[in-house]
Amino acid sequence: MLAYAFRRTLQSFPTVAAVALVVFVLFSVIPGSIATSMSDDGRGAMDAEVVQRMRKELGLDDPVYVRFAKYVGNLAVLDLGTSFRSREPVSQLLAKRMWPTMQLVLAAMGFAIVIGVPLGFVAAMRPGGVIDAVSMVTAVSGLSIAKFWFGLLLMYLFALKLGWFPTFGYGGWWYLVLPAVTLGVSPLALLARTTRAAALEVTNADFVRTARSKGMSEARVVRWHVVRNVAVIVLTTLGLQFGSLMGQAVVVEKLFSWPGIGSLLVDSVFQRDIPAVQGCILLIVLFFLVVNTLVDIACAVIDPRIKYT
Amino acid sequence: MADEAGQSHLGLHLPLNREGRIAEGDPGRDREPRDLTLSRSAARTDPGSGPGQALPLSAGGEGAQSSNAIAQADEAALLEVKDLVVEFQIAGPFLGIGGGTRVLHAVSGVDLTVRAGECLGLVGESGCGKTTVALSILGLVPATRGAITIDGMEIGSRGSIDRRRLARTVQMVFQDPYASLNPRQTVRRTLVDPLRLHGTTNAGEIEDRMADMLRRVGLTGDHADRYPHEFSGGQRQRIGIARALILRPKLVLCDEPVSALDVSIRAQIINLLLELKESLGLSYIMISHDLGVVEHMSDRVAVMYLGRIVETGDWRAIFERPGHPYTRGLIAAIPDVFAPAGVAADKVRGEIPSPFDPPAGCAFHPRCPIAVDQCRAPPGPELRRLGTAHEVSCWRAS
Amino acid sequence: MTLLAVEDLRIDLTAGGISHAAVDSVSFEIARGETFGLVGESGCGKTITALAVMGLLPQPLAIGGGKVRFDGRAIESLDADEMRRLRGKRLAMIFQEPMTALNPLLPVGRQIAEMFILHEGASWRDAERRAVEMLARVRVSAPERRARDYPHQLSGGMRQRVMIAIALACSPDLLIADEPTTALDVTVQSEMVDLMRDLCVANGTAILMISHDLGLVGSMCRTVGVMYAGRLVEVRSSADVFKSAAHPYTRGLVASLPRLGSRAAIGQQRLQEISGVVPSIADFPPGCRFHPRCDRLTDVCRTVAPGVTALAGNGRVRCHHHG
Amino acid sequence: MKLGANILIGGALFLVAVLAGVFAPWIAHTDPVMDANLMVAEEPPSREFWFGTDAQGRDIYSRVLYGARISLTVGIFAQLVNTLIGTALGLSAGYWGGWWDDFVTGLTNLLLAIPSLIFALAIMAILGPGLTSLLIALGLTNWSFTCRLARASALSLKSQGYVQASKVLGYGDLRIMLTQLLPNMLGPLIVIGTLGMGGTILAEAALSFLGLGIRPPYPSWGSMLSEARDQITTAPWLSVFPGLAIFLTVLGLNLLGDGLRDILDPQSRSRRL
Repeated sequence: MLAYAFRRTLQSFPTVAAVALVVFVLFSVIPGSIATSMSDDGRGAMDAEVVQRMRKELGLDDPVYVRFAKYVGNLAVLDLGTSFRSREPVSQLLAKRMWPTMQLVLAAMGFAIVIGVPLGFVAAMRPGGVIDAVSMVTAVSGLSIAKFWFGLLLMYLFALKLGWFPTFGYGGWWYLVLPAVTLGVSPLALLARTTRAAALEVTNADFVRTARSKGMSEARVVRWHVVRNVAVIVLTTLGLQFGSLMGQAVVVEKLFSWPGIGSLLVDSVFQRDIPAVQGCILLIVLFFLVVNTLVDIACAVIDPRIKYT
Repeated sequence: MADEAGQSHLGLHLPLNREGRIAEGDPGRDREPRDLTLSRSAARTDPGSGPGQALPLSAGGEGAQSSNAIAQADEAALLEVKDLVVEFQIAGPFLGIGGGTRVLHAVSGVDLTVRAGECLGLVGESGCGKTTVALSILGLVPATRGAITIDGMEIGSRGSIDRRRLARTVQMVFQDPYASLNPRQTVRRTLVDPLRLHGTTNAGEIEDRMADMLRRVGLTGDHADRYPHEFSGGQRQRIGIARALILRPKLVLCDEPVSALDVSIRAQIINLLLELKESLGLSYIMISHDLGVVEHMSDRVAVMYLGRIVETGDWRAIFERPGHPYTRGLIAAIPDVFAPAGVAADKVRGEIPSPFDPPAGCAFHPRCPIAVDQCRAPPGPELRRLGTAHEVSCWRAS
Repeated sequence: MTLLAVEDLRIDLTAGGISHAAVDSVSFEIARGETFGLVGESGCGKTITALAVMGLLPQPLAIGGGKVRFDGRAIESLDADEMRRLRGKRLAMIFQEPMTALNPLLPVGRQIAEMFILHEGASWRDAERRAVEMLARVRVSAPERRARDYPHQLSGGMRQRVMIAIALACSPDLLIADEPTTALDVTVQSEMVDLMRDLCVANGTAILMISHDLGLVGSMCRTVGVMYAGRLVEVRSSADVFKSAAHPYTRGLVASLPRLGSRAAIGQQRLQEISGVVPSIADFPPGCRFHPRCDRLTDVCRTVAPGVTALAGNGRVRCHHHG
Repeated sequence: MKLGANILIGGALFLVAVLAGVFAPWIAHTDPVMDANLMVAEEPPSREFWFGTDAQGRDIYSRVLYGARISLTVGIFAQLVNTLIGTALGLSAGYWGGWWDDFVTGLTNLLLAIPSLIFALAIMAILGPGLTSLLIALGLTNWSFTCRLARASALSLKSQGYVQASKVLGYGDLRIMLTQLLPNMLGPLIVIGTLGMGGTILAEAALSFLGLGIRPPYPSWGSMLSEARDQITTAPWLSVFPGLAIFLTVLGLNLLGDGLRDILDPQSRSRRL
């Protein structure tokens, strides 16, 4: 098992390197990107002197390979450069904001799993029943709703009107409720649909028919044979869903002014704070890859076939 | 999710099952229990009693048939396969990082010849390489070593293949009628496109050749504008045969052409194939795991085991005086209501070894009822003469 | 002392409001320890007849009439729990696809051990031990190691042995085998057939063998029932089926296929064909369902479904012009 | 072909959105950008202003109609680009295999590693706001699912008899891909394309909400919601209608996608995507 875990982790390193390269190309190599976005971004052109200082500081005038070498060198020692706006090292900036984002994402995912998976499973046990119809309608609606609009409605109803939760800000668990529910609604919908489809497929599989022919009660058939197989199928799609979750987190954090990496990313983009933007993207991707690797390893624990292929 | 097990890195995706064995023509893997194989019965012991009296096929009866095949022996063979070796490098998991690359020995040194107007039966179980040999002849699978010449054209491991000329020389009929026709194409397009591709432009001629071919396979003109889902399994197989013959090839490879069909219509396709062989002067390689079908259709037979030919010869020699223990095992394995006691001794035991590491010496020794030490030690036996037009690769064959 | 009596069984397939008789007035009996074969092409209803006996008919199918008596008790009247207790203990089944018939996430030993826990209340440890014994009885080499293997690590033949071990774990009275060897190679198939027969004879277990291979069923079973389009058209001893088949369909099947040795005897004769196509359930023809393809067709065949006529050697046939 | 409820409802919703977008100039009451009349700012929905007015006194109803134009243009064209790229890469990778398959698979995994909204956000940051940069950002970052589906289909189809037969008949690779493989994988591709379109519309709304997509004063549902957020206490109705428009359009597309799946590609595993 360990060998597989080690190999799987090893395998995600090239992806990290590739992402770092893409980020470097996006923000430092494309000549136009920095200069143009700085000078004529419609918020009042910056005067030439400030542009010149930034170019100097960014070392835009050095040849590409020099800048890339410096970039990689810094990355190796986790030095993500200094933020234009706050003059702080980016890595420090990120460290402060990492935990709130992790809290939000994990809470949202927890909420989605705790409600979505059982909902999908029960719906599959009685296909065509009331629960099946209701859960599938809520699922497709959950997929179709714009997160920030849903958040806005929740904020209006539960915060402004009922006052149960704060409209925004960061503090105890009650601050976390609305943002987590907002972020969790689409993974919940996806999980419910995935679980339902997986459960339907497994209950019609040949080995479940064999289990029944052994004289097992339906409940035991489900417990001993169906649940684990459904878990494997759901788990494999869980990894991917974390990706879209990270993307949505940016919007939800901005809506609830949640002091996480997402809102930092958006603010940095507006302030043309390139090192901070690069740092945020790299961290988000790293977080996603770590989670994905853990999910794959969890899959390998449950499903013996993965270790052997 | 991990990469597909045994996914080979070559142009063609070979359906490998978990153990890396090529699930080619594997008797039942993709075949629903739709057919009723009658593999062997009373005739073996008391010949004349079969209830139905079949009509004589060729006027000359059995004798004449095989003699003219031998008379053409001196002509250059239509197909010549010399020491064909096909091996696949199967990358380990994670694109070879961490996992070792394993070598799959699909075909390990096969020699074959097919003369004009002859039907060569290729018999063997899953993993023996019979479909890989066929695919190599069609140029769909690159040969690792060895030479294949068809009608003077070289398709060895080197050099590019003149696809167009090859298409006019050798064609193939596939096993599963439900996967051998493009569901989105009418019968007309399936037959007409190849003609246009190969230069027939005159619309009248195209229409005539299509109608003629449909008639030959027992269908009519008004089937032309229908889609595959409107046909039964047997009819689809007929369309597959029509497509294989539309370019007037000399050699047709039939990969288990009847094993996926309902039994009661199997005889229709067997008779059709034999009639077309006569009327169009075709040569066949008939690949099957069903000895009854192979005996009925073949002039010569080659028995394959784990990538090698273990016995080859005239059909009468193979089925009446089988030399190799594996051939005897295949014959003994056919369930028979009146199985004579003697046959039980020939039964073959154990599992088919994996083609990733074939056993040393004679590859059959782990399952052979008469294996001795000599059989276990490399090198394995070579094909040697056992009688007129009868060769066997076994130290102990008599 | 018949173990299983199927009397005039009808199984309906209801699709889109209309229901068709996928299986119609099928009757046969299996005595204790007897081997009975059910042969037929795709869609003839042999598999769903077996599933009806096991009480495992999947949705659109349901028993529409007739009786299935196992050891004297009509199973349709049993409630789910009583039926469930029969399955695995008194009545076992093997399926065709060894690749998918086992749970991919559990070791095979565990899947055999389940039987002892379910039916004999054994402890896990005891059950695992007996599972290894069962593996040895189905002639699996190195049973201790194999018991810990997962299904994807075993070959098709090996997996079918595990299925046999599961089915015979609690030595049931009747083993139903639905195309058990179709997905296997010829040599592996013959070994599997011998294994099944030896174990069942040792336990006195009766076998209901279902297959499309007339030769296989003929060699393994004493009596053979031939089904066509949902009806049992002929029941004979296996020798009689080949020697003197009475029904045109059976006769056609026996004659239409090239049999080993026939070419030496009668030359490369043109095989006798059965014309037409196997009908699907929706369009079973009226009267005798084989009439569109029969060479002895008369008017009565088109309208009147033939009754059962007794034959010598307690055979039976459904045909107006049999013999 | 019995059309399921999904297709009917979904199709109807999507059709309404399309019609609203196409006929916006004729059925809108005012010009969405110019007619700002501070006198009637922040009016609740009334007979005159069906959806009420915003802080600058612009008619929300007209802006929602014009907003449909932008969202659908982005949704349809960006998804078209996604589908084309994904199909081309996936089909060729699945068919040819070898180093090209490894390269495309690597590229897809790389793209999946970067959440698409973040990648789009980064591109928008560089290209600056506007419709064309939106099309580029959302058109180039969402093709990985289509690519994986096309590759999987190509892999499974190419071992089918009719594909091998066309090789043996001398067909060229390109002709085989276009006439034998593509027609037989259209079903699942249309399904994933329809579902993807809903996702792209949501992404555009999100980017515009963040101020990186369509910038005010141009009416995009996302940017309208962004403005509505500031007046949530004083004029809550501002956020209801644009949000509802997004919801109903995307719901329509998702229902349409599910319905098409049941007809075009019933037993597919992509059901779980």
